[in-house]
Amino acid sequence: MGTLLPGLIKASYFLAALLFIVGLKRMSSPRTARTGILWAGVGMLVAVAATFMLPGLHNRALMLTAIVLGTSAAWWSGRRVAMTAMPQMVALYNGMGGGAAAAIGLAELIAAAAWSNGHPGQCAFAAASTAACLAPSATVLAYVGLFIGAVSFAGSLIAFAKLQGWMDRRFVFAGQRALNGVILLAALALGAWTLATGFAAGAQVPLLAIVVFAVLALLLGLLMTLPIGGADMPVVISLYNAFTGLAVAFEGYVLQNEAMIIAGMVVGAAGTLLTQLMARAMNRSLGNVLFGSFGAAGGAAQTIAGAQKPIEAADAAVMMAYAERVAIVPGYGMAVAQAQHKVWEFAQALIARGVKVRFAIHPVAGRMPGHMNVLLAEAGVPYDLIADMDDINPEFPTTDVVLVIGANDVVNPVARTDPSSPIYGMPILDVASAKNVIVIKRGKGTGFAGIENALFYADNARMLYGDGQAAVASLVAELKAVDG
Amino acid sequence: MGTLLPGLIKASYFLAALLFIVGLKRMSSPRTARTGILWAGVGMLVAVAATFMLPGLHNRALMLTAIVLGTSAAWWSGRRVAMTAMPQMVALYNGMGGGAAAAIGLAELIAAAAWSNGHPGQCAFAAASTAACLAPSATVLAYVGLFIGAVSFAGSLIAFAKLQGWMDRRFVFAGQRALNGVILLAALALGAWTLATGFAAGAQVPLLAIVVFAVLALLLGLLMTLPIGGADMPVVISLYNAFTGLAVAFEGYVLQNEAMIIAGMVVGAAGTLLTQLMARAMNRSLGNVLFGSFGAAGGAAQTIAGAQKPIEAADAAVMMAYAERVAIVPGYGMAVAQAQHKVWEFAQALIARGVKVRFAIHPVAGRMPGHMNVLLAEAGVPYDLIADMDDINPEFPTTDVVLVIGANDVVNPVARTDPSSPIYGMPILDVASAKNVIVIKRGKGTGFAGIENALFYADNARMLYGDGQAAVASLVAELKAVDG
Amino acid sequence: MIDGFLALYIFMLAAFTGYEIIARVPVILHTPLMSGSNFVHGIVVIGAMVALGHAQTPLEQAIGFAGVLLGAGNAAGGYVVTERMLDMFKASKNKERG
Amino acid sequence: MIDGFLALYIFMLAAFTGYEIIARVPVILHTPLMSGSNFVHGIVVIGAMVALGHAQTPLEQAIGFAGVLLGAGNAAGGYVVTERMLDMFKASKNKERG
Ligand SMILES: NC(=O)c1ccc[n+]([C@@H]2O[C@H](COP(=O)([O-])OP(=O)(O)OC[C@H]3O[C@@H](n4cnc5c(N)ncnc54)[C@H](OP(=O)(O)O)[C@@H]3O)[C@@H](O)[C@H]2O)c1
Ligand SMILES: NC(=O)c1ccc[n+]([C@@H]2O[C@H](COP(=O)([O-])OP(=O)(O)OC[C@H]3O[C@@H](n4cnc5c(N)ncnc54)[C@H](OP(=O)(O)O)[C@@H]3O)[C@@H](O)[C@H]2O)c1
Repeated sequence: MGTLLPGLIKASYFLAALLFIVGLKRMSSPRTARTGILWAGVGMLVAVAATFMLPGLHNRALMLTAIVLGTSAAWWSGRRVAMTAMPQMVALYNGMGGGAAAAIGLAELIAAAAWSNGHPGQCAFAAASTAACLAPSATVLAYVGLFIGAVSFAGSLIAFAKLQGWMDRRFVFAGQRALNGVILLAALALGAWTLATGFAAGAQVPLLAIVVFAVLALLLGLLMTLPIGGADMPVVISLYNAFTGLAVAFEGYVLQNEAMIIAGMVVGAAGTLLTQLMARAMNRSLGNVLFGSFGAAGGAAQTIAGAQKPIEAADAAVMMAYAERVAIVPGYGMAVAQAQHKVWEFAQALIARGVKVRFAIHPVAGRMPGHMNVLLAEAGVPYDLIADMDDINPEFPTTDVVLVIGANDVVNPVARTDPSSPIYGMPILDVASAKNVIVIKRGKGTGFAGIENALFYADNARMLYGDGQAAVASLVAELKAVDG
Repeated sequence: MGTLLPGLIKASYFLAALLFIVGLKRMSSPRTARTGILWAGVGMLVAVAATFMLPGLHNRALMLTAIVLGTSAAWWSGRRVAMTAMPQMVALYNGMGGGAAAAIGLAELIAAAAWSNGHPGQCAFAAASTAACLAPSATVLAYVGLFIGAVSFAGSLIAFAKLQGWMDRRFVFAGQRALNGVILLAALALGAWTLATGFAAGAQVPLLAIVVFAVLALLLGLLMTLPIGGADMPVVISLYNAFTGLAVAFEGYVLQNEAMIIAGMVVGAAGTLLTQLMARAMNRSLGNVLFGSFGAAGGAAQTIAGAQKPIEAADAAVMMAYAERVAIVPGYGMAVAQAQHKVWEFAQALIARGVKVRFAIHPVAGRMPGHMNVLLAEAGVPYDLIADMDDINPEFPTTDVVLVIGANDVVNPVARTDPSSPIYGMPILDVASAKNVIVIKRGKGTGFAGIENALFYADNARMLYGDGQAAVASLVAELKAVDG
Repeated sequence: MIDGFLALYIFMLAAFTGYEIIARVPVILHTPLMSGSNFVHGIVVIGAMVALGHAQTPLEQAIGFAGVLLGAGNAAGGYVVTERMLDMFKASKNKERG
Repeated sequence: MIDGFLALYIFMLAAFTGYEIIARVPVILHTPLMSGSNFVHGIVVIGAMVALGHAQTPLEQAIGFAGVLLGAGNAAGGYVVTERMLDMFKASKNKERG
């Protein structure tokens, strides 16, 4: 039993790491995605159960309490939140993970420093668990993990608050970036100083220094995230997701726990790639998201010749009722209006009439990658009616009517024509090449990039003004009227 | 310097492993493939140089001699061999790798057993390098690696001989599989016995037993491969490639060398997948390739109503000269006839006349995956004129003429219609749906699967009999005549 | 003991694995996948359990407790949210079609 | 020392890495890639060098010598053949087109 239990625990951790990877792999295909999260979930249960079995742990009652509290609160909030609030929930849970990683780093460093202070000359830093000396690499990574985790914690909470609508403004003030730089440097200096002190034989490491280090990291996460606009948050959340992964991997190294190292590193790499993909799809650099003042430059007043030509719901409904092919392009406005159910109802009515309907999804429509897909899936749209940009762009010329619902930037031809535009170079859905375009939006509001859209002034475009949900509801009603 | 050198060597191995992975990754895209092999090559040089620096190695002169001899012989043969002989060269070099892995296992086990025999009661098996006891897991893996490596060595050499044409017949005799089973069991028993003896305190391991074990593995590799037909060899080579990878990984574990473990394992996994992909593309199971008697069952005489309708080269040339779209489907016969240069010459002549020409490649056309691509690339066909099966199948109905050159099974409609056919279920190039089909082959020979092809009797198909190269050459000549 | 170079190898291989897996994800799954990977780093909860299990002073206990609480929240919340999103990706077989 | 479980982790991660990399290879590159992975396991030559470097008896020396010879052949031959094949995949920019 003396060697069986540790072996079993190690095997459980191995199994957990394997299940995480297989689970993520399965999540990368729509057919297997649903079982992917199940597999990963089993891995998590196995790992937690194994950890309970670890010999020599104290405070098991506290542990159980914390797990029950944390799990039930998160489970409850995750169950009842609306589908559209998913981005901020991901931010919240991600922040919690970052906080947990930071807590591990803090606890280990404090315990290690306290032990070393009490046993001068023996160790620079000792691991709390074994009282064995921590390797220098482990000490450094404990600091790095604490720092990254704390930034991710504070930053994610701000992101949550912004997306939840608790914090509408961007907090920008002069010298903000300089202040961030100062905080970063101060944290680095403090960290280096405690490390040097720790490694100097016999010197005492003030525990307060470690706490201050953590506070500086929290402050940096806060200040870094405050000036970023709410619409940029998904990229930032994805970045913090990668941060948390790295922090977990580093603290896993400190604890010599391979499952944490592997899971954290896999997420760190995956999250970094996902962040890049998101930023690239929006045709921006990550630096621009974090430090840029987006919209300020692009907002320069452009005026477009011509006028927007309105259309009545009845006419629009007739046009689509007798079309052969209709493509529906949803955008952020559909999410705001929560119009996805109505849209699918309308599409089904068209399909019942024999119209070929497809949904055309731009990769960065909405405010998260795949935002539209999730909403349409929620409404019950089968995913084989949903076409990617690359698949559907060649089909627009043979499409009779394109119905644009609350999309703006992703169909803006300026991205192709005007090199001075902030979205220049972003690939767009080329709806203007269709025979007719009907655009549903509330008025003359601009989209995320804050620029005018030449499409709305095009000869073959008609505007159907109104809130997304109401407008589509009237289309449904008018379509019924067409039949009888 | 006492700790610097080992650190540098470890760092070099890390770098090598990294470069191998990055290199393989780059090889997975046509744009970066050529630099991929370069990166991997740099990794190899770094690793070899680092190993020379390893402290405490003897026989450095022998080492250098072996490297120079091995490298120059392989380099010379690899440089001068014809492009079409690539499959057997891969088999040969792969076999050498398997042999090297087996040699490591043999050397380590013999040295370890000799040491343990000389120091009774101290160790089951000791590592030759350090005289430290080998972990039981390492001893077992040394045996497994030796076994797999030897099978791969012997099997690959047979594959080489067969593809080289030195061994045309399939050697089949009654009780062959039973004999293989007996050899496998004998090897297992012998291995288990030496292990048990080694681990029994004080018992002596006869070195001869280890040698016999290796000989049994060689014998098995030989006998396993002899009955397999030459055309199945690519799948078998790919399998042995994966075997060698695994053997290298296991011997790497014995030597505690992470670069070998990682490179070997990466290749082991990659090779296994590649083997599966190949077997699946041919619509066969791996078991069927290794143990099946392919062709025997499928050869049942089928007769197809109707007659093959010949065509003259002149008529065929005119037909294509005035076509709008022509698709060229090469197969194994083009490789046999070495007709790829002529085919490209002909295609260029058509293109010069304004005909839209594309090459349609079936994944298992020829005798290796990508066989046709390599040949066409050799002839200088730009790879964007080359279309995959999935891309081009929908285009056949709008294609005026399909020119089939030495392809048979991959265009056989029987794969869709006759469930009793050995190729039933294999996806095919649907050339019959084109307006006209011209087939170049020498006569009524069947293809790899040995079955009749209904396409050749179809109403819109015409046969241009003759050796592939000669037939295309006459097409080129007739095309010139068309112009005047 | 995971020494320096072994850790580097594991870091590197895990990073490649994560990168390669995500590189093949279709856009349609980006949001659930961000959430799924968010769940996976919920494994941090086991580290927090170890930290709490070794905590001696009240300060260390408080930090450890907070760590487990947050880590459990990460894991549980990440799971629920991901599962809910993925549940919506139904195949279209049992739906009427155009 | 790479102990049992650490080795398992490395085996597993390396296997995933290899699998995922190949899963994305287009058919057009299958043959060169088979050859390229054949080259990569030519790293066996360094193991053979170690084995030869520790060989004591003539038998061990002979086996080690054969191992290095074969391993070097694997590496050098695999490189040349792969490079020759890949050299043929020229982009079509500088070619005349239809
Ligand atoms: N997906 C991502 O990952 C992501 C992340 C961050 C940023 N972004 C950026 O977000 C933008 C997405 O483009 P998009 O075309 O989807 O959206 P958009 O450009 O933001 O445009 C949304 C449009 O919807 C209209 N709208 C708002 N509420 C509405 C309602 N209740 N009913 C009807 N219409 C309503 C607005 O016009 P009115 O005010 O006139 O109604 C607005 O023009 C891109 O610039 C992208 O780069 C994307
Ligand atoms: N690619 C791979 O990875 C792989 C590996 C192993 C097996 N296979 C199998 O190989 C087959 C490949 O199909 P395939 O259509 O490429 O070839 P195939 O079915 O083997 O047919 C080749 C045809 O070429 C003709 N031919 C032979 N020499 C010729 C010459 N000098 N000039 C003109 N024609 C000549 C033959 O007919 P005549 O004798 O009448 O001329 C024969 O019908 C599939 O069954 C596949 O499963 C593929």
